[in-house]
Amino acid sequence: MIWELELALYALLLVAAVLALWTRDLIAAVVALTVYNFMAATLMALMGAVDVALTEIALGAGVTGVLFIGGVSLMNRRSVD
Amino acid sequence: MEQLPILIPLPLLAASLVVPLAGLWAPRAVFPISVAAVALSAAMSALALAEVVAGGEALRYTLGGWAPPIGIEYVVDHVAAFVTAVITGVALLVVVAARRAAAREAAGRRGLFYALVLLLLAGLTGMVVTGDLFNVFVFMEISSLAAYALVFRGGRAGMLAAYRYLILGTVGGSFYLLGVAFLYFTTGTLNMTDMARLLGEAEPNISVAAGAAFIFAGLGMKMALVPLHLWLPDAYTFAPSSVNSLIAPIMTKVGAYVMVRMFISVFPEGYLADEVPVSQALIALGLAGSVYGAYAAMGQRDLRRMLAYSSVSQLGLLAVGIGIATPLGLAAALLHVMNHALMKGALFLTAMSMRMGAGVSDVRMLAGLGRRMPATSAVFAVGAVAMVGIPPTAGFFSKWYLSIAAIDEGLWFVLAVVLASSLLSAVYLFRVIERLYLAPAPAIAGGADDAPNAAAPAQDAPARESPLDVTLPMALLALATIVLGVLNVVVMERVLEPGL
Amino acid sequence: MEEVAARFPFWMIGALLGVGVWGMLGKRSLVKKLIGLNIFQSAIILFFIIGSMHEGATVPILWHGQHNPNAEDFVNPLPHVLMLTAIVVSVAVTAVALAFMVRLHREFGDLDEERILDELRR
Amino acid sequence: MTGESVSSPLPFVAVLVPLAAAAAAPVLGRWPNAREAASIAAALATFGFVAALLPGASDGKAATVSLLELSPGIEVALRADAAGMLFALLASFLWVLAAVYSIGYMRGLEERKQTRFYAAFALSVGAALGVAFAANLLTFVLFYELLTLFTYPLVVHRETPEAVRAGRKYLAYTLTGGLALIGATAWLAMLGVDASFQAGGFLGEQRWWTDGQLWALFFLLAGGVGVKAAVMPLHSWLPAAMVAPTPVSALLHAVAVVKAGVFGMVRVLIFVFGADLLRDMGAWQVIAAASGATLILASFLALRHDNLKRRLAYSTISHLSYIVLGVALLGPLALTGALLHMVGHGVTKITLFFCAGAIHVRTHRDQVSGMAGIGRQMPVTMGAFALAALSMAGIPPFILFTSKWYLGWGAAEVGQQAFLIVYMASGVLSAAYLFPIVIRAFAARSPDFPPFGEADARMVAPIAVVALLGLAWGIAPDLPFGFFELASSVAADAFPSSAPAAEAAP
Amino acid sequence: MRLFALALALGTAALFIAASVDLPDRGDPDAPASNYVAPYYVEHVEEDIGIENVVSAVLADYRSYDTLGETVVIFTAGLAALLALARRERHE
Repeated sequence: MIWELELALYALLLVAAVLALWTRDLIAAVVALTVYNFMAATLMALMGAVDVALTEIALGAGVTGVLFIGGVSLMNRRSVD
Repeated sequence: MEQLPILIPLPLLAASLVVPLAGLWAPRAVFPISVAAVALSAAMSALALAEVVAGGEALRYTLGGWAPPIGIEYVVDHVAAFVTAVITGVALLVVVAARRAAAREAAGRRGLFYALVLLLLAGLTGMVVTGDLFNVFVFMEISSLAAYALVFRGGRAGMLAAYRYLILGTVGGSFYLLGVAFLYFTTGTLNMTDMARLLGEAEPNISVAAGAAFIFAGLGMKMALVPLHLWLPDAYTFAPSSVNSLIAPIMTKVGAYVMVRMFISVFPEGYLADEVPVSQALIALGLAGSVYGAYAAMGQRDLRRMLAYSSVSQLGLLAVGIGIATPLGLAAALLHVMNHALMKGALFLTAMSMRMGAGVSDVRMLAGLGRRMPATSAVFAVGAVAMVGIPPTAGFFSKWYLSIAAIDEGLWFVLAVVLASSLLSAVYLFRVIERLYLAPAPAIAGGADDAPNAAAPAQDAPARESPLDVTLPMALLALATIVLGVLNVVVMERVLEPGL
Repeated sequence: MEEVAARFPFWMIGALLGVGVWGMLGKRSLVKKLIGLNIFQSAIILFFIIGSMHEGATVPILWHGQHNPNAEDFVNPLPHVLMLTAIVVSVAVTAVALAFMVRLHREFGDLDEERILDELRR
Repeated sequence: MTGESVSSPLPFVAVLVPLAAAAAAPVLGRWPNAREAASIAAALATFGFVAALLPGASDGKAATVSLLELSPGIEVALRADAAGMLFALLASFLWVLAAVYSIGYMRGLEERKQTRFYAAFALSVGAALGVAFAANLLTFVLFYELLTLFTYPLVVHRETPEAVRAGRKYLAYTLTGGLALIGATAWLAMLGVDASFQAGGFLGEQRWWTDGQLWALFFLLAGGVGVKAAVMPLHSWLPAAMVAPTPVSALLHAVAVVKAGVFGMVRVLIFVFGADLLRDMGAWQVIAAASGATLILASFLALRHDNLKRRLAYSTISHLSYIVLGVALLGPLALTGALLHMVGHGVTKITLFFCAGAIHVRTHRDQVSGMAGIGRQMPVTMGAFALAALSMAGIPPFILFTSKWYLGWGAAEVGQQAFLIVYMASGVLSAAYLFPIVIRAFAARSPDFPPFGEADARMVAPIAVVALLGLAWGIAPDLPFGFFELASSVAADAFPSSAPAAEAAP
Repeated sequence: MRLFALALALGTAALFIAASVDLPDRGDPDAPASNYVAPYYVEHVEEDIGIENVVSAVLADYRSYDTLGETVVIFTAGLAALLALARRERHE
């Protein structure tokens, strides 16, 4: 695999992580977190870890995202920082 | 009894499946089942200890028959058997003693509550008996998750404390995992025995050093080593009484045990002092912690918070013992694991008993309880004396061996700090004893707001001695601090020395 | 360039760990702390996976009927197994933390750590 | 130590009896008569057991019992050697009298929590006997710490704010001292030194010590026992602890606790370091200077205090330093004198405290200035006080004259005439702070006293006994227990090269 | 606090990057982890277990304790969440 592509994916990962912490809209933050986990899963798949990638998408991105959305919808959407 | 290693956590796990169901249909059965499971686990630990001491060999068991490093191995050697026996034994007494408090604090959720208690213990015993680095992580998370949830039951303040505990605890676990990753990538194995062999052969390199650093940072978080102790005071103060008398004596000790394990069966001898300054850091932070904890405890008015800071202080001493890392230093640390579990178990149970019987936990309100709650107060007095380290209580001997180990290594300042921290603990503990026995207690020179009349209210508050099922286990713990103090040579020579 | 090609994943993981720590300790919002924790854990998981791969190897699934497989053709399966467990653990922790958070919100009407502390002091 | 050992459980039994009595006190707490009878019986039994050890100790066949291994290689062992016997006999004998006296005192004042008092009292005596019989440093430290712990409830017995403050001070001083001892003991244990007490010291045998190490050990050990021996500047807990009931002050702060400190000084200086080593180091000068200064200073401070118990407390501090100085002079005569002074001061000072307690019970007066004319109403009590005061001043033929004779001679023997003068000056000061009390008690008339008469017979009888003993032992120090013989045999063991002390008999 | 957190975050990142210099390169076929235990799984899975997915085989058999632990973690988390969300008003 071309390592430059991988590097680009890592950069996206980093951007998503920073975004998730930076935005004050919690729903947006959760979306960013889901993107982050999804990117991570993609990277894992690229590195040959198919099972882990599937689990990461299902649990890390899927379940976590749903839990977060569910949780946040019960609370304030705005965050202090 | 080849399966003994797995039989220690197994009754707890099995019972934790049954208990929530029992909670739904037969709430009365919850407590007996839980106690039976803990007792069974304690019996298995005792059996394993007896077997190891008699046979002199570690018990090894591999599930599915896959020999390590392919599969996961459970190992019960002298040290592991000793630690499981201590934690299950103390847990048994505490669970029995905390029945009434738990019934109140777990109101309506008894099944869930006890299931989590059992899972907590299962996780802790699992961490002790496993011989696989990753498996330690899994069990650590089990016990931690259970602990977070139990602390969360402790009212409004307990909720935030539990949340912070969760964050910091998970960071600790993650750091541990990160450290394991480094070790795994340099050696290729996860089995402790195998790892020790490979690390011994390999050239020291930065990755292994970093692995050690991350692992010890994670474990330091779990065992509340200053400055990673921030979660502990709040968690111990606001947790339900029944819970903190369970987690305070044993939870942090297992973190300490895993550290000891790193020293004795993962890293080659001397590695953690020469290649990575882990030993030095442990000694420095432990000393800082033992003084800071004692100092902070002096300023506390809430009895449980005072005991929590006292834990920080005692854990600091434990870390010093581990950091010295000679067989004697490690033995001192392990002996302190036992002694501190007994003493803190007794002390937190008295705090629970005082809260239940007299409704107070403010040190200033305890005046005169010595007369109205004689058994509880007596246990507190014994526990406090042991904590200060007056011979022949158990607390004296861990400090004794620690001092000898420190002098042996030429660490004179360690001796000085150990002695000084005992004096500081005498200051705050005897202050409580004065309150208990010497009513009406005088105003303490602690600031202008500490007016003399603040001591008065408990006088006419109704206070009854706790029933026998609370006081008896408490008294047994107090008695054990004395008996095991006198018999410490047996523990040292039969159990700890052959194991180190 | 060689150097970059060989080492960049570690730098990135380091950066992600830093971001995670910042989220956990530098943010007042309890939700953000949890997000930071998630970032931190995922970074560790990714780190394990990076260590499992090697050049010219493929997914550790034997194609049908293959006998005497050559280990060099497959990436290391052990970290994958560990990480499956680690993912589950991290999701479990997240779930518990969210449950705590819902309860805290119900109790205090807020998820700002400072404000909860103020409320508690009162 | 010269002389062989005989294995015998007796020393352990002697320590155990008071502990058992302490356990019995709460059980019998509801029946005060039974409780107090048990206390007296235990005291008598303890004294009997201790006395039974006497023949062996004077023959040089010390009864020895080793109890259990407390730390690998270090045993808890008890050994009734001559020096230990001196202290044990004194403590157990005076316990009998104090037990009788306490009944009168505690009932006379209707004190609270008497059961706790008797239990803690018995425990303290047990610990003191343990200190006396300790065969090695670890055992010594063990009982020394227990003594601190068991006497704490007695110090704070009144539970007044003042008592609590005194208790804190007491703990702060003595626990710190104990920690210093523990530190030193741990150090020796780590080096594998067999820390069994030996006349002439065991440290001198080990050649590897550097000067710095020896001095560090010296300060830890001597400082640790110096706290209980109330050598200035470590003394201030003692006057504070006088808030305790008088029997406590009498037995514990005139006999058991402070004597444990002084006795510890004997053990440390003679049985751990040994005279030769201390002379080489020059360390004896430190102790001698500190105790010499204490001796004079405390006497002056005693003059200043109007409160009788406080005045006696400073007198105690001064006399303890007599003993410490005698030990530090490192001569056989001085050591004999010091040990005799330990016994003599115990008997004399307990007389004074008993009298102070009796006065307190009858009149509730504690100030010296309020005691004018009291001798007419309490002739036996004040008569005993007068005898004790004469003894304190070193007037022949009282026991403290004998001991001071030896101390003074001992100072001269080692060529330290300066200390001879110190001893003599302090004798004059003792007279100065005690005689006025006696004179005013008998000579002055006080119009405002209602008639009250003597105290309870259970108080007067012990007072008379101890006062007369002070006289009897002064005339014949060897009767009936052979204190003199014991003291001189300790000195002979410690300084084998010197001439036997008996030549110097007055 | 924020400065402290920032310092800690940068410290973690720096420590990690500094520490990783001795790790095998990305994709290094000679890395110890790939050559010690791992080949056994690939080479023996056929005869030992008889399924094709090595990851599943390791998960379900060689390291089944971890899987057991994993299940217990989920179970614990479930109980923990239930206990946390339980209303405390109810009494038995």
